[in-house]
Amino acid sequence: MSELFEPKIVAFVCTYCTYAGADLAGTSRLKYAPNVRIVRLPCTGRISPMFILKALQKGADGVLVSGCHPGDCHFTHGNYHARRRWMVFRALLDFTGISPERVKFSWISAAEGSKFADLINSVTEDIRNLGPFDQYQQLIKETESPATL
Amino acid sequence: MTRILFSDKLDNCVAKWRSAGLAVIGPVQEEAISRYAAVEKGTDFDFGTVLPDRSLKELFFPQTEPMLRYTIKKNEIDTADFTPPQGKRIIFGARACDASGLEIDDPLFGWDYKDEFWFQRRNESVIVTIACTKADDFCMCTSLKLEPDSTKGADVLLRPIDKNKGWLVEELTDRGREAFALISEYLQESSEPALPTVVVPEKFNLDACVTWLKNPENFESKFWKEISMRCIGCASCTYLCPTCHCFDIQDEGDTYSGIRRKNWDSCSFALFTMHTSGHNPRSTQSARWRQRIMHKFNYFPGKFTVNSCSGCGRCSRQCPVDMGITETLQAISNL
Amino acid sequence: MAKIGVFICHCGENIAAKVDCTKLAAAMGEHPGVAVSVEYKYFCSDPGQESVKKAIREHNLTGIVIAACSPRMHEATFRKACAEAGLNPYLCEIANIREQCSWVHTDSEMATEKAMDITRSMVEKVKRNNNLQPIEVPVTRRALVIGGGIAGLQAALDIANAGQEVVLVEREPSLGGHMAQLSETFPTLDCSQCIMTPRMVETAQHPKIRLLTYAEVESVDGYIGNFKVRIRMKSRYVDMSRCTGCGDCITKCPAKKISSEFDCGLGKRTAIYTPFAQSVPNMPVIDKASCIYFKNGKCKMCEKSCQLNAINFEMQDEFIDLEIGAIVVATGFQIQNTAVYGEYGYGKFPDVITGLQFERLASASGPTAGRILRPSDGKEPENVVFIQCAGSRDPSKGVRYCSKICCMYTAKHAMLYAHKVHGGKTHIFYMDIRAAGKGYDEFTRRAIEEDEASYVRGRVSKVWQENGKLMVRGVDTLLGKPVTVVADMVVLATAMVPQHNAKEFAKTIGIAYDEYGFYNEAHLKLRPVESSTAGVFLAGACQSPKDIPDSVAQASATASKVLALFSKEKLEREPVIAINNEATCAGCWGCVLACPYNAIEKKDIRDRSGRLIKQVAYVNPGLCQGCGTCVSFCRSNSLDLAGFTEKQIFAEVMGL
Amino acid sequence: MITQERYRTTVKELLANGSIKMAIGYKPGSTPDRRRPLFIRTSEEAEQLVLDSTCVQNLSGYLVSEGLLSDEKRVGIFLRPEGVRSINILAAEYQLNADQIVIFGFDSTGREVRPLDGRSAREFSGLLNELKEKPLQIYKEPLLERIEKMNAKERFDFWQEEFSRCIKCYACRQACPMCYCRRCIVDSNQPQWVNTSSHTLGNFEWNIVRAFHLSGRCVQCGNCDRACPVNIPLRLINQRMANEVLDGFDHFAGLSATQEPVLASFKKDDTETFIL
Repeated sequence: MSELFEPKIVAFVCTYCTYAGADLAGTSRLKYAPNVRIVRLPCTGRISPMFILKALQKGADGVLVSGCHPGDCHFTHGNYHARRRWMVFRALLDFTGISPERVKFSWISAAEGSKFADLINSVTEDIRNLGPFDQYQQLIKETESPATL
Repeated sequence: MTRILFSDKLDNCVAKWRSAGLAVIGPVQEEAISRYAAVEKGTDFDFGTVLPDRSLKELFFPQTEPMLRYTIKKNEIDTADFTPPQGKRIIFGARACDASGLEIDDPLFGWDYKDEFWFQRRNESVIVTIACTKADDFCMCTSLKLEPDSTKGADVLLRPIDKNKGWLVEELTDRGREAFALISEYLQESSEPALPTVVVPEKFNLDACVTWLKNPENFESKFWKEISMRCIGCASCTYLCPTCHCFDIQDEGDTYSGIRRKNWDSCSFALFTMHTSGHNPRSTQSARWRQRIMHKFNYFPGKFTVNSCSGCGRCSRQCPVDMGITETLQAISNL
Repeated sequence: MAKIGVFICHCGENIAAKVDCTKLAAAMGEHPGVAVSVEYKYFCSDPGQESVKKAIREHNLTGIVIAACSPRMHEATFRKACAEAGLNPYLCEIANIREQCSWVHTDSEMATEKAMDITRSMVEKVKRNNNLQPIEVPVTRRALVIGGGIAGLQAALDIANAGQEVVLVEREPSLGGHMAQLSETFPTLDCSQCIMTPRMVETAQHPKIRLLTYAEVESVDGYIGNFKVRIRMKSRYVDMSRCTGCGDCITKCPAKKISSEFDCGLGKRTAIYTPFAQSVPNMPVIDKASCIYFKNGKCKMCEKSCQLNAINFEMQDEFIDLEIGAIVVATGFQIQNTAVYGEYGYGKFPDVITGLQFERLASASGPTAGRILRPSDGKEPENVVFIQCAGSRDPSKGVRYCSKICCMYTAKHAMLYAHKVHGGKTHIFYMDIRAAGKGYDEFTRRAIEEDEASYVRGRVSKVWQENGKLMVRGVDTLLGKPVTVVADMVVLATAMVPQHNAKEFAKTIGIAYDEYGFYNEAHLKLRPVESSTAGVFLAGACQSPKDIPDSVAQASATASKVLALFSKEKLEREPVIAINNEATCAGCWGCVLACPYNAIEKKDIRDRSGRLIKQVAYVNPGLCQGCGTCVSFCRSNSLDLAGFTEKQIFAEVMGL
Repeated sequence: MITQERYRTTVKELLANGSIKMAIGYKPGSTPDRRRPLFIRTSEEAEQLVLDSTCVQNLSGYLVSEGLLSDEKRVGIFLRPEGVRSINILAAEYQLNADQIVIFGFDSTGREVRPLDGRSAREFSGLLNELKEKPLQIYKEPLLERIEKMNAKERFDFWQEEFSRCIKCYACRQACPMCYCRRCIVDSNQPQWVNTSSHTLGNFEWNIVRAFHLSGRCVQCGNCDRACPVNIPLRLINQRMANEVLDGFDHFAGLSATQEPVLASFKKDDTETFIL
């Protein structure tokens, strides 16, 4: 029997909504999968596409990006800007073969502790089903091998 | 009487070399570009192109090469060297300009610090060149005092015979003889004549150019600005050049472990000479283009007594704005 | 060379029970750049903090990571400890291994592994932290109070009485809010208007208060201490500088049959009107939708009757721009739409009314001059049934929460009715009687014992009409059987809900709200009157259902917060702001567009002779709020965000 | 030929009367099928001007080379419609003042070259609006359709193969009129967001970042694609992103000099079906 694949997932979240939602999940003692590592940022507007690429380079099998619901941004419209960027970046990743299934976006408010827990579980499960991001990890491995020929 | 290698025997030769432990490399036409790449059988070769798009240099000096792996530990830094790939190989069907390029760069890679990555590969490679029977508008080896059948940098020179039937074999070095001894059973004595090598017209007067370049007065000539006005500052000329050899050393990885790499770099880039202070001694594209020409035809020969150009013409052939060494040296010749 | 201290907190058993802290401390101790890595039961305790400070001094630490609870809990605590130990407070990072690790995972091994990643990543980040200094911003000492109900009035008066300027904005033509509609108030049964109207007048006459009625907040920009607020002055069609409030126009207005909002539809008003007799300011407005002139182009009776030429049909909405330092939101509530309870027959049977309508009936200034009369026939009802929780605590149809005030006002209604209609009978259907509050339980006991209110514990399933009577079918759960009560009038204790536009308004001001639209406090227990946005405070029922004493108390609390803010000339702010690398900036101004705060300006770069070389972006540190939207826009990577720099985040990701 | 001659005369006139200090056009290249950029400052230089269907390079990038426009004198330039769009973007991003640019517009169908009406970018707005409505030719490219039909793995394999050839010569960047940054993000090494090494991973990162930075800004002039010495079909990525912003935000890059950059602006009702 093969061992259950434990995907590595990196989440970039804003501190005002999703990070607070994650805290709420904690204070509510909800249980969820331990596969996600959170990077806290002031706002989704701060989340640059470069972060996602670097998470992949660090071997992530999936990436989650999350912030305040539209209209709820602490900085009034950081999340609106983020939303556009994500849409474009997501299409770009899709076009270059990085499946949108691996890079997920969500809105989670400070009040949605249970949504956070559920989302982490479902994202973990989804990425687990997709399996390791072998194609990308192969590229990473190549950088460590000497030049051929 | 010379010996001939018939094309229909090429497959056997490749098999023979491979079974003797030699990797076989040759000009290959891929979907998008032509280049020197590994071949497994005779039909993998493509001898039809004037010159592969990418030069032979990259087989000795790849665009990126890991040198050492480092891990920063609590109290020390662990390092592990990468060794250059071991294993003999035969490069079959190189062009004379590409082979010359290797020999031009040998002194550079060995004059103070011996670049083991370069020389390991050099020592393990047998270079078999094929004399050119055709050329295009960009070929200019003759202007560099080389010929389409130059033997510089080659271990064996092949001269094509008619109707792509095969090649006359001229073994030039022991290394070449050794490699061809392996396939001697496939060589035939023959008196068939070689096809004439292509006549590549001389495009500029190299000596006149060098004289002009060596004149310090011309360093600040407004010629440089005029000739390079349309240069966009990319590195396609330098990266495709069989002799350009500049590299940068980069540490790449996460914050406490990674790999130190040797990467191609180019004097065309503004950042090439940018100081930390923000000052750039070569602040304009014309200064950078001048550097490239000066380096190839003034500074490099000043140190190594050979021009850093073998006349392949790739710089002009691939330039997005139709510049190149030819145009510049022609213009200097006409000054 | 970095010398990082890693302090791993057990949080009693909260962390240590799941995360192997010893293993974590040992692993971090081996990490490059870590000078000291220790564990302790409670680092937030005094001895815990002391040990951190001692370690900072002894090891000459260049940064610390506290692996403990969420930074939202104790970041400030440990930053302070750093400062006390002589380390810049911004060289402290928190690794959240409690809320986001030990509390949420079951597998100890995986939790420990995750805690290691989290902590290591923070170590890598903190190595790249910079010394930061708090930013000082000036404070405009002028408060904006939004809402002229009791909460808004209290806040405005408290602030003004302390000598600070206040702008009070009320969207209705008069101050007063819901409290002005009430008859008597529990638990003292003193007349609502008797205590309310003097406050209204005091507010209007206060030299420090600028009163803007019939006005709405159009937009709010800026940030704590420096808000820029635009107010829309809705056109009254009455020139307030001329009007004396004589009321001639009201008398002459031929459109007299308009349902009065103030009287909850039980009374009528004219098209030019003041909401009620004691309105402040006592100046009418023209209700454009009902005005005959506006509808037909003919009439102008009011204009003709006005001897002061105060009527102006050409009047347009005007805008006032204000500079404001702090905002008190006191926008109140509304009652739930009773249509959701079709089975209670509200709207179908005229004698089924809401509690607020009952208030108007009971009010001496109301449409019946204080007599309890049935809307249908004007007769005194002999039997009145009160239905509590008509909407509240009802997840299926109404709202899940308790509206808090209904138990008390229903008891009050029963008492008022008993006092006004001798021999009248009252039945009150209830789920629980919630009477926590000073004098509250005594009050309900009085209703039961002295005024013979008959409490029936159970819910009402249906109200119907039979022979001119209202039949109320419910269940008496204490007896365990259904009951039917014959009534002349039914009063619904409808739920208190947020104003219909509460959510949109929250977006206008930039504050957070809950699923219903009540405004979120920054911390339910510790910061109950602050909104999630610095400088915006919450008073009254806009935050959650409240009675008058609570609203007033909260309003005074907001006043003290505002006054504390105004006690300083300058405000210290987190130095999390964007900075631009002028050498690499390409001047594309995408950041200028992306910035939500207009904090990015164009700056000329000139050479020594004064010749303009280029223009680059300049981030105004006073305006920048540190969201970082510009940073991730910047293609040339010229902009960066202090506290969350590109280097820090890169290291953080690479440390994972 | 007629177009070429007419423009030659116009350029000479404008140079002579001082309306422009320079015109950027084309002249014969090193082989008969090649054209190279020409900088016309004198009547003699104008004689070298060639205008035919092989004049394909978008020359607008030269306008932002350091110092050219700083004296506020006007410069003429030969542009196809895509080139006019790049002028608009450069103006919208404050890299140049559109009023300083005198446009010699042209377009070609087959071997025929025809002039376009208008001298300033503003005057081309009708034409550009028409272009927005017309389905883009390049969209019909079979390769793009093929890629769109692939699954994620196949697409990754496809691009991995393409990007593995990249040598990081940055010809794509240097050839692009939109890549005017003084320091490109790849050249920023604190931190090094993009691996500068030209292993496939680094190449992947570079090409993704490049395409992202051009999203909503690329006018499909094809400069990058033609410049690439290893023939990576860069146009396809840019085209895909152009379609994305057109479909998603009704944004057609370079429609006017006052157009807001698509990624520095937003609408509250932007689609978000992909957000969980």
